[in-house]
Amino acid sequence: MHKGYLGCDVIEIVNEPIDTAAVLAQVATDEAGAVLLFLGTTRAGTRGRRTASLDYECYGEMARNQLGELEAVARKRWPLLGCAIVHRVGHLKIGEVSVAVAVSTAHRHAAFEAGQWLIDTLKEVVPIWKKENWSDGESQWVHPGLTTSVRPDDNARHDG
Amino acid sequence: MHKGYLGCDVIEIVNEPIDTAAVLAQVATDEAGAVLLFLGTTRAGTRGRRTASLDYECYGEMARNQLGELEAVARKRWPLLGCAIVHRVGHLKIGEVSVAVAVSTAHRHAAFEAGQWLIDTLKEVVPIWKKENWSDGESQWVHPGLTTSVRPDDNARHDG
Amino acid sequence: MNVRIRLFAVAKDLAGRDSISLELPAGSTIAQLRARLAAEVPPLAGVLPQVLFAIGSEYATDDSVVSAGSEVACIPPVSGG
Amino acid sequence: MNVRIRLFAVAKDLAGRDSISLELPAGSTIAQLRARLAAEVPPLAGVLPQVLFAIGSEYATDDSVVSAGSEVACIPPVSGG
Repeated sequence: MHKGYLGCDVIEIVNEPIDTAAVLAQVATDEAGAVLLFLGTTRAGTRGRRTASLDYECYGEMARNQLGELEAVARKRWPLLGCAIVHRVGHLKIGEVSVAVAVSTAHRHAAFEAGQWLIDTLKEVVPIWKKENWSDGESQWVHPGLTTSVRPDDNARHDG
Repeated sequence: MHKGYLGCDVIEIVNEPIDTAAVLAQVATDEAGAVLLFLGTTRAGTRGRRTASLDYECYGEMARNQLGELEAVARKRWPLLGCAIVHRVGHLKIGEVSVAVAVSTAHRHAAFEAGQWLIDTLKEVVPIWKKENWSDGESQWVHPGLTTSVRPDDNARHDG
Repeated sequence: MNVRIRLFAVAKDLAGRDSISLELPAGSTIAQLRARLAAEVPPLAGVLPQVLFAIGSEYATDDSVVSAGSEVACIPPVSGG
Repeated sequence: MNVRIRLFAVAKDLAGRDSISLELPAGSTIAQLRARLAAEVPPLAGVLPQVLFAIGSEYATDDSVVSAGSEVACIPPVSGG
């Protein structure tokens, strides 16, 4: 698959399942020696409680702006060739991909650093929220650090 | 895709193109909140010189043993759910995947740490060698640190 | 001036709607908007001290001034990823 | 005893073959094997000080003792990944 350096940024917020092969293809270039793909996936259990499904909601315009700023900052800090971030919103079953972050670089250490920084920062600043639909029938928005909600214990920061 | 925790290790050395979707599927589990995939890819240029293709050779039995030991150590150091390492050998064109390392974990930091450690250590200890076929027609084994070969300058450590 | 504030996640659920319009004096800051919102929508009072606000899709601070026609959004702690 | 040594990558190219059999005294170490190999295959002499050896698919040290029937391999600096 001979392909020149495109250097395009891909930012998407989608309602359908994320096509991880397409995300990988978007960052592929002949100049890359390393490709890093991180997938956040919806897991069945969080601190002992069982999750049946999740719903993700976003503030679309701002989320896209923020993701664009993250990519711009990452490109200044690391020599990225390709960079793609796709976040899914809507109703997700367990085991599905909620977010995909992919970067390609000439050398691998920059790929690991940039990939980790992108997902860490995304989780801190991008206006997207998830609601856990517990298997006992209850549903609850996840707001890390928010202590005045109905069940403060469930809002300790947790990460995927 | 409901799927229980398998925790199986996948170690493969293959002659054919690596199926990255299959590698991702091998580490998928409902208990994972994070999946990390690293791909080493054959890049067109190394410090200014153009590469036309690469050939990878391995000491098969030992390479498989070493990869198995890496996985065992990684499982002791990090709470891995799934772990898969697939290395390709033989003739590779530019832009192809030479190695895939995938791990799945409940939380993402362990996935990044384990993934980086696995590829870093693989590159240091697993008996696999690549030969660069330069676009000018010359071919040369890559042996980082080997100073007495014909062209010592080309054997400075380089990573992908 | 009339300002529309978008509500998301727990704020939307607590308020029972996805946006609210407030009549604010010209030159109002986010701090003043936050106080007004708590008074107008009591169910939000408990979370408002811990949410951020955005103006025109960018994070704002308590000192940021709201202009007529700005899109303001209430941003509870995020949990994407 | 007869010991077969597998050669890879630059070592294979320099020696012009992918393995070599040496007759060594029982109890020989990797250090002794390395010296004999340099003497038997002069083109390898330049790289041998910088290669590792494996016995039975595990990395060995200069002190490791080679047994009859062991599979020994010459491992130049690796470059997989």
